[in-house]
Amino acid sequence: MLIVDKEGILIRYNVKMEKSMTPEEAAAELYPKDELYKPIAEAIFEGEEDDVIEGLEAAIAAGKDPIALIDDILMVGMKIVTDLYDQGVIFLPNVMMSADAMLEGIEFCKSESGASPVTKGKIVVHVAEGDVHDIGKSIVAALLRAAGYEVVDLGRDCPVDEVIEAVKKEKPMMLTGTALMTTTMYAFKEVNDRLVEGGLSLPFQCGGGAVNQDFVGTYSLGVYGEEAADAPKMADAILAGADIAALRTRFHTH
Amino acid sequence: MLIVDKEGILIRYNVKMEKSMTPEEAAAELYPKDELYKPIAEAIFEGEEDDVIEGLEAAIAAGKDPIALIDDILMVGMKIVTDLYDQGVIFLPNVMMSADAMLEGIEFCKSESGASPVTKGKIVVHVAEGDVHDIGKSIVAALLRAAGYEVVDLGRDCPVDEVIEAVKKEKPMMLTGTALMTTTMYAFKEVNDRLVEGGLSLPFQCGGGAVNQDFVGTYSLGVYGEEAADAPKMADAILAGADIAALRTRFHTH
Amino acid sequence: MAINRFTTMAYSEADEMVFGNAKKPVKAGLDLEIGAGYTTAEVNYAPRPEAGETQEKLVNEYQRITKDIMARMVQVGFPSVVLETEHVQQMTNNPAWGAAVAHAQKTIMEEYNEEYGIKCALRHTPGDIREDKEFLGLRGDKMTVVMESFDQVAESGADLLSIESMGGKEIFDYAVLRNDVPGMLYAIGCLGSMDMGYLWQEIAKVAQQKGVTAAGDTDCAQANTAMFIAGGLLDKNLAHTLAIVARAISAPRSLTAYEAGAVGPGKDCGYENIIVKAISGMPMSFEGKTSTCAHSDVMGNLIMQCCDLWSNESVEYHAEFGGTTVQCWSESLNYDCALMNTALKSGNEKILRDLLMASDRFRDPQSYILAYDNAYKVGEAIVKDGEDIFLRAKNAGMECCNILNGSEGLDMTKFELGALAKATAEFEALTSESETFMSDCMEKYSAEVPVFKPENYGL
Amino acid sequence: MAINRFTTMAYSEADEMVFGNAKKPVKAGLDLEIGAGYTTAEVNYAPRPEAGETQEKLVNEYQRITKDIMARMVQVGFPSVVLETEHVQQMTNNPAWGAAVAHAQKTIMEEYNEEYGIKCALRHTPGDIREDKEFLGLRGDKMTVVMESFDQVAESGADLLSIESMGGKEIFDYAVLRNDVPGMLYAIGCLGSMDMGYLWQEIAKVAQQKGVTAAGDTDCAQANTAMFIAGGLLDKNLAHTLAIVARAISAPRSLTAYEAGAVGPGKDCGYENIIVKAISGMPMSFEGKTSTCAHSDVMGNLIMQCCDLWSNESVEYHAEFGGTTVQCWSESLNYDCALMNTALKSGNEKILRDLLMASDRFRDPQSYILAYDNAYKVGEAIVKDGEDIFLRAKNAGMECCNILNGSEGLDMTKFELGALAKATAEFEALTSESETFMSDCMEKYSAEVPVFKPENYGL
Ligand code: B12
Ligand code: B12
Repeated sequence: MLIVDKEGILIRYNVKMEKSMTPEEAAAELYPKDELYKPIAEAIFEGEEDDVIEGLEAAIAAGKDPIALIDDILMVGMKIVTDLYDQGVIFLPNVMMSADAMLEGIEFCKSESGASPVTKGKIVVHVAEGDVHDIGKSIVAALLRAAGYEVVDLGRDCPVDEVIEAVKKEKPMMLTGTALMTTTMYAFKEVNDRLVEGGLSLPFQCGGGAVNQDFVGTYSLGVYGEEAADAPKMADAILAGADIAALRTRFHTH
Repeated sequence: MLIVDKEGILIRYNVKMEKSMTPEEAAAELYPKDELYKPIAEAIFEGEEDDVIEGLEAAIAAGKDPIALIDDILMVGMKIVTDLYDQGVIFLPNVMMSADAMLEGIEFCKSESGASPVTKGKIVVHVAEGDVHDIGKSIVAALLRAAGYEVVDLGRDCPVDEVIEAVKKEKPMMLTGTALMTTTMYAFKEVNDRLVEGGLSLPFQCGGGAVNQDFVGTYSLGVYGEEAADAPKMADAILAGADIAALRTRFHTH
Repeated sequence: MAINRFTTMAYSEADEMVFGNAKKPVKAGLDLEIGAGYTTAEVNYAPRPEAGETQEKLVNEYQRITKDIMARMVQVGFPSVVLETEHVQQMTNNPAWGAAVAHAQKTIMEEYNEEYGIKCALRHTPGDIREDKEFLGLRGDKMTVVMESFDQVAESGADLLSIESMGGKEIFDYAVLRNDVPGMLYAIGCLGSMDMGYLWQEIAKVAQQKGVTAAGDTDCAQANTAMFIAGGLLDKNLAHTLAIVARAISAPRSLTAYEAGAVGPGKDCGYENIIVKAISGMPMSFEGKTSTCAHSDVMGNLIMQCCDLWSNESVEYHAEFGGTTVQCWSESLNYDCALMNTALKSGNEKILRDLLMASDRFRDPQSYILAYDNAYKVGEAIVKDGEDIFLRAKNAGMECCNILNGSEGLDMTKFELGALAKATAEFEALTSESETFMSDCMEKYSAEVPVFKPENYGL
Repeated sequence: MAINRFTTMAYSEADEMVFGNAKKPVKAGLDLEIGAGYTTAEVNYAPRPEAGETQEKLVNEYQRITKDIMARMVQVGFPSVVLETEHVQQMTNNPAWGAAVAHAQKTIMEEYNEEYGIKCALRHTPGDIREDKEFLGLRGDKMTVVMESFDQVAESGADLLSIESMGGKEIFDYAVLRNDVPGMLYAIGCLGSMDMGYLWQEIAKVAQQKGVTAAGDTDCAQANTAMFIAGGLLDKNLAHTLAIVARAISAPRSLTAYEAGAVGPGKDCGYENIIVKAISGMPMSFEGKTSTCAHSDVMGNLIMQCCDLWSNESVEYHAEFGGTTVQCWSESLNYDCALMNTALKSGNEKILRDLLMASDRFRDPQSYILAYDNAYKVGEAIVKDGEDIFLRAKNAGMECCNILNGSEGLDMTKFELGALAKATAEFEALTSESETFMSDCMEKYSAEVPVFKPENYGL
C-alpha cells in the first residue's frame, strides 16, 4: 500500500489555524468572578443541566431574585458560549447543549418565582412548504433562543397560510424561513406577497442551502441570512433600530 | 511508454457506424444518366468550378437554355451533395466547395443568357449585435444558397437597426440570426419586438451556440434552429405553407 | 424474503479490492455488467423546478435529459453508461408519473443501444415519502405507495431499484446536534437497520417478480447529514471525527439491504459503501471529485478507490457553455472511468487506486477511515458480531475510534480530538447487551424526542 | 525586445516530459512557482450577462467569484490556485475597468495568502479587440487600447499576462470551411506568427516594466475553431484529421510568444502547448476532462499528461446545488491536481501520465498526434527549420500527416483518411521557398477574401 506524506499535497488549514488555547481555557478567562455566578456559567458551558439548577438553587438560597438571575447569569453564561462559537473556539453541538441547559435554568427560575421574564422579543421560524429539510431551521431556532429571544417554531413543510396566521397571531419582531430545495424556496415570495397584501411589514429573514442573496433581494421584506449565527445578529440589529434596507446593507455581503 | 489497446476503453462510433460505400460510389448512384448532365453533376460534387463551366458550355452548345440549366442540372447536382451531407456520407467542406462551384455555374448561365433566374426566395441572415462569431452564420448562408435561395448576408456584429432596415428593404421570406454568446443573444428579442412593432411578421430563425429552444420560444416570431442544415429545411417548409406554429412543432424537438 | 446476515468478509484482505471489480458482479439493463472488470459512469440529474408542474412536462424534461446524455456518450466514444433518476416527490406519490418517466427514458436508451451498441442501464430511486408533516410513518399507507411506485417503475423499464430510506432519522436529527453518540448508534445502527430489513425484503420481492435488480440503499438521511453538517475544514458545526463515527455505524445499516435480498450496485452517496463492498463483495457506486455540482467533498479522489459505478450525485438540468449540465458532468465522469479502465486493462489498477487513496488519506478523519485498508478493518469489526445489529454497529463505531486514536500521519484539531475522546469513552461505557441498550434508549428517547413513534419499527 | 527563434528541443527525449515539471519553472504572484514539481489548478469564469452593465456591478461580480474560489480552496485544504480573468470586451475597451477588477481580485487573494498561506496568482487576459465590424485592425488605434489594458492590469495586480491573438483569422475562416490546407498554413503559420511577433514584443515590454510575467498566447481563433467545427465523433463539419493539421501548424505560431519574450505559463486552451512545452521547456496550462463546462473534448484525459496548470476554461458564474459554479469546478480541478501531485511525490508521475495518455490515444486523430511522444516528433520537425516561420509550420503539418499515415492502433473513417490523403498530397506539392509561398498566397487570398488587408501584417 502506498502512503504519501501530505506535505505539498494538502494543507489542513483547520489544524494550521487553530487557536492555541483550549476551549476550556478560553472560557475560563471569560467566567464572571462572583463565587455564586461562576459555577453556573461553567455549568452552562459544560451543558450540564443538573449543575445549572444546583447553582441557581445556591444563588436563590443566597438571596438572589430568580427572575433577575436569568439576565444576570444565565444570559451572561450563554453569551460566553456564543461568543466562543463566533470566534471559532467551540462548535455548534456545544452551543446546542449549553442552550438546552440554559433553557432548563430559565424554566427553573420561572417556576421558582411564579413570574414570567421579559424576553428580548418574539420570532417566528419555519421551513418552506414542501420542504422537509429542517436541521438548519432547528439550529437557527436554538441560536435565537440562546440569545434570549422567544421562538415560535412552525416546523417543516409549513403551508403559507399557517405562516401568515402565525404572524398575525404572534406579532413577532421578525420571521425566518429556511429552504433547501430550488423547488420550495419560491414559497418565500408568496409568503412575502401575502404579508404585504395583509399590511404586515416585518423583516423576513431567509436562508438555507437553496437560497441566495439575489433571490431574497427580489421581494420587499426579504433579508438573506447565510449562517445560522447571523439570525441572532439580525434580531439584535432590529432591536437597535435597523430597518430592512439597513439589514440588507449589513448582511447582503456578496 | 504505455500503449493500451482501445477495446473496452473507447469505441470509435464513427468508424463502427460508417457506411460501406465511399462518397464517390454513393454519388455515382445518384448522378443523372444524361450524357450532357452527368459531367456537370460530377463537377459540382468534386467542387471543380472549371469543369462545371466546361460542362455548361457543352450543354449550351448542344442547345440547352442557360437559365433552364440552372434548375435542370445545377440545382439537381447540388441536391445530390446536400442529400449525401444529410445522410452523413460527406462532410461540410465538400458542400461548401460544391456550392462555390454551383454558384459560379449560375453566374455563368446568367451571363450567357443575359436574363436572371427566379430564385426560390430571399432570406436575410445576420450575426447578433456585439457578436463576432460568424462561422455558423456563414455555413447557414452557404447551405441556403446551395438550396437555391437568395441570401442577403448582413455579416457579424449587426446592429438591430440594420436588421430592421434590411427586412423592410428586402422583404425576405425569412430572417435568420446567429449568436454564440449569452450576452448577445438578447438582441434577438429586440429584433423580434421591433419587427412586431413595425408590423413585419416573418419567421425569425435563430441558432448558434448560446441559443436554445426555450429562449427562442419566448418571442413571437422565433423558431429555433439547431443545425445549419435545418435552415434550408425551414425555408422549404415555409414555401410549403408552414406558419410559425407549424415550424415550431416541427423544429422544436427538445 | 429472509434476512441473511454477513458474518465473514468477501475479500480475504483489503489489498484485494480495486475499482471496476466486485466479487459478485451484477448484470443489468442493456448488455451492461457492473463490477465485471470495468467501471461505468452513473449520471444523476434533477429536473428544473418548473418541469414538475404536470406529468407531461416532467416526462418531456427527462426525455431531454436522457437524449442529451446518450448523444454525448456516443460523440466522445464512451462504451457504457448508467442513468439514475432520483424521483422528485410527485413521481413517487403518483406512481404512474414515475412509470411514465421510466418508460420514456428506457425507450431512448434502447434506441441508442440498438443503433450504437452502447451498454446502459436505468436506475430509479423513488423518494422515501413515508412521513407526514410531523412524524415518520414508515409502515402505513405511505409504505403502500412506495411499493406501488417500485412495482410500476420496474414494470416500465427501470433496471436497478434503489431508495434512500429514512428509518431512525427522527432520533438522529436530535442526537447529531448534541454530540450524542449513543443516540446516533440507536438511530442508525438499530432503528435504521430494523426499518431497512422490513423495507428491503419487500423491494427484493418486487425486483424478483419483475426480473429486475434490487440494487441498494444509502444512509443519506443520517451519515450524509452528519457529513454535510460537518462540512469543510473550517466549519464549526460538527466535529469531523463524529461525522465519521456516524458513517462507520451506517455501514452495518446499509449492509442490511444486501442481507434482505439486494445484490448491488449500492447507491452513489453511500460513502459507507467501501465497507459494504469489503463485506458483501457486491459492486458499489460512489461519488466524489466529479460530484462537486452537488456538494463539496473532503475525499474527492480517495472515494473513487474501489468504485464500480462513478457518479455525479445530482445536477440541475440547465445550459452551460459546453452543453447541458448533464452532458458536461457525464463527460467528465466518463473520462474518470476511461482512466480507471485503462489502468485495469494495463494491470496498473492498484497503483492508480493507491494514488487516489493517498491523495486524500490525511485530508480529514473521514477520509482516513474510509481509506480502503481502514475501511476493511471496520468491516471486520462488523462481521465479528454480524448477527447482532446493535453489537456490530457498536463495533463499527468503536473500531473507527480505535483507528483514529492510533492514527499515523493524520493531524487533527484539538476540537476533533476532544470529540473523539468523548466518543471513545462513551463507547467504552456502553453495555454489550442489545436488549439493555434497546430498552434504555426506548425510554430515554421516548421522553426526549416528541416525534419518536416506536410503532414505526414494530417496537 | 528581439525575437529569438527556437532551433533545439528543451527536452532530450519525449519521456522526459511530465506534468508539474517544466525545464524553466516560473515564479509568479504570491509564493507560487509554476512547473516546479507540482501542478496547480487554474480557475476560469465568466460573469453573468447582467453584471456587465456598469463597472461597479462587474467589479462586484468578480469579487464574489474570487471570494468564492478562495474560500472553497481553504475549506478543502488545497495548497495553491491560479485565477484567470478573461476580459469581457468592456474590460479591455475601458482599461480602467479591467484594472479595477484586477485590483479587487488581487486584494482578496492577498488576504487569503496572508491569513492561510495559500499560494496563488492572478492571470488577466484582455480580449483581442483589434478589429472593427468588417476588418481586422491589428496595428491601429485598437492596438493602443490593448496595450493600455495590459499596462493597467499589470499595474493593478495581474501577475500573468495573456491574450488569445487573432492574426490570420480572416484567411483561416475562409480556408477552414473549404478544406484549404495551404490557406490554413498561410493563415496560422505565416500571418499568425507575424502578428504574434509584433504583439508579444510589446507585451513582454510591459511585463518587464511592471515586474510581472508575460505568460503566453494560444491559437484559439484558429486551431480551436477548427477543433470545434470538427466537434465530436459523429459530427460531419470538418475531418478530424484536418483539425489536427491546423493544430500542428499552430504550434510554431504559439511558440512565437516565447520567442518574443514570454516565459509561460502558456494559456489553457492551447492544445498545441504540449508541442510548445517540448520545444521551449516552459510551463503550460491545459484543459480537458474538467473543462466540460466550456466544451466537449475528445482527449479529456490525454491532454492532462504534461500540464503544469490545469484549467476549466470557462464557466458562467451561477448557483449549483454544491455551491457556485466556480466553487464546483475549482474543487474538481484541484482534486485532479492532488492526484497528480501525489503521483509526483511518490515517484509515480510517469505511470499516471501514461495512463492518462493511453486512455485517449486512439480516441481521435487529434489525440493521437497530441500524445506526448508524437507531439515531441512534431516539435522536432519545427525546430529543424526554426528560423523560417513558413518552413517550420509546413514541417509541423507534414510531420502530423506522416505520423497519421504511419499510425498504429488508430482507426480512422474513410472520410478522415480521404482528407488526410488530400492534405498529405497538398503538402508534398508545396514549395519550400518561403517567399514564393508568401507571394502566391498574397495574390490568391487578396483576390478571394475581400476582408484580407495585408497592412495588418506590415505586408
Ligand atoms: C441532509 C439532507 C437530507 C435529509 C434531511 C434531514 C433533515 N431533517 O433535514 C433527508 C435525507 C431527509 C433529505 C431528503 C431529501 N432531500 Co435532501 N439533502 C440533505 C443534504 C445532504 C444536507 C442538508 C443539510 O442538512 N445541511 C446542513 C444544514 C445545517 O444546512 P442549512 O439547512 O443550509 O442551514 C445552514 C444555513 O443555510 C443557515 N440557515 C438556514 N436557514 C436559515 C435561516 C436564516 C434566517 C439564517 C440567518 C440562516 C439560515 O444556517 C445553517 C448553518 O449555518 C443536502 C445536500 C446539500 N448540498 O445541501 C440534500 C438536498 C438538499 N436534498 C435534496 C433532495 C432532492 C432531497 C429529496 C427530495 C431526496 C429524495 N429523492 O427523496 C428529499 C426531500 C423530500 C422533501 N419533500 O423535502 C437535494 C435538493 C435538490 C434541489 N432540487 O434543490 C439536495 C441539495 C441534495 C442534492 N445535491 O441533490 N435530504
Ligand atoms: C471559434 C470561437 C471564437 C473565434 C470566432 C471565429 C469566428 N469567425 O467566428 C474567436 C477566436 C474570434 C472568438 C472570440 C471570442 N470568443 Co469565442 N468561441 C469560439 C468557439 C471556440 C467555437 C465557436 C464556433 O465557431 N463554433 C462552430 C460553429 C459552426 O458553431 P455555431 O456558430 O454554433 O453554428 C452551428 C449551429 O449553432 C447552427 N447555427 C448557427 N446559427 C444558426 C442559425 C440558424 C437559423 C440555424 C438553423 C442554425 C444555426 O449551425 C452551425 C452548425 O450546425 C466557442 C466555444 C463554444 N463552446 O461554442 C467560443 C465562445 C463562443 N467564445 C467565447 C468568448 C467569451 C469569446 C471572446 C469574448 C473571447 C475574448 N475574451 O476575447 C471573443 C468574442 C469577442 C466578441 N465581441 O464577440 C465564449 C462565449 C461565452 C459566453 N459568454 O457566452 C465561448 C462559448 C467559449 C467559452 N467556453 O467560454 N471565439
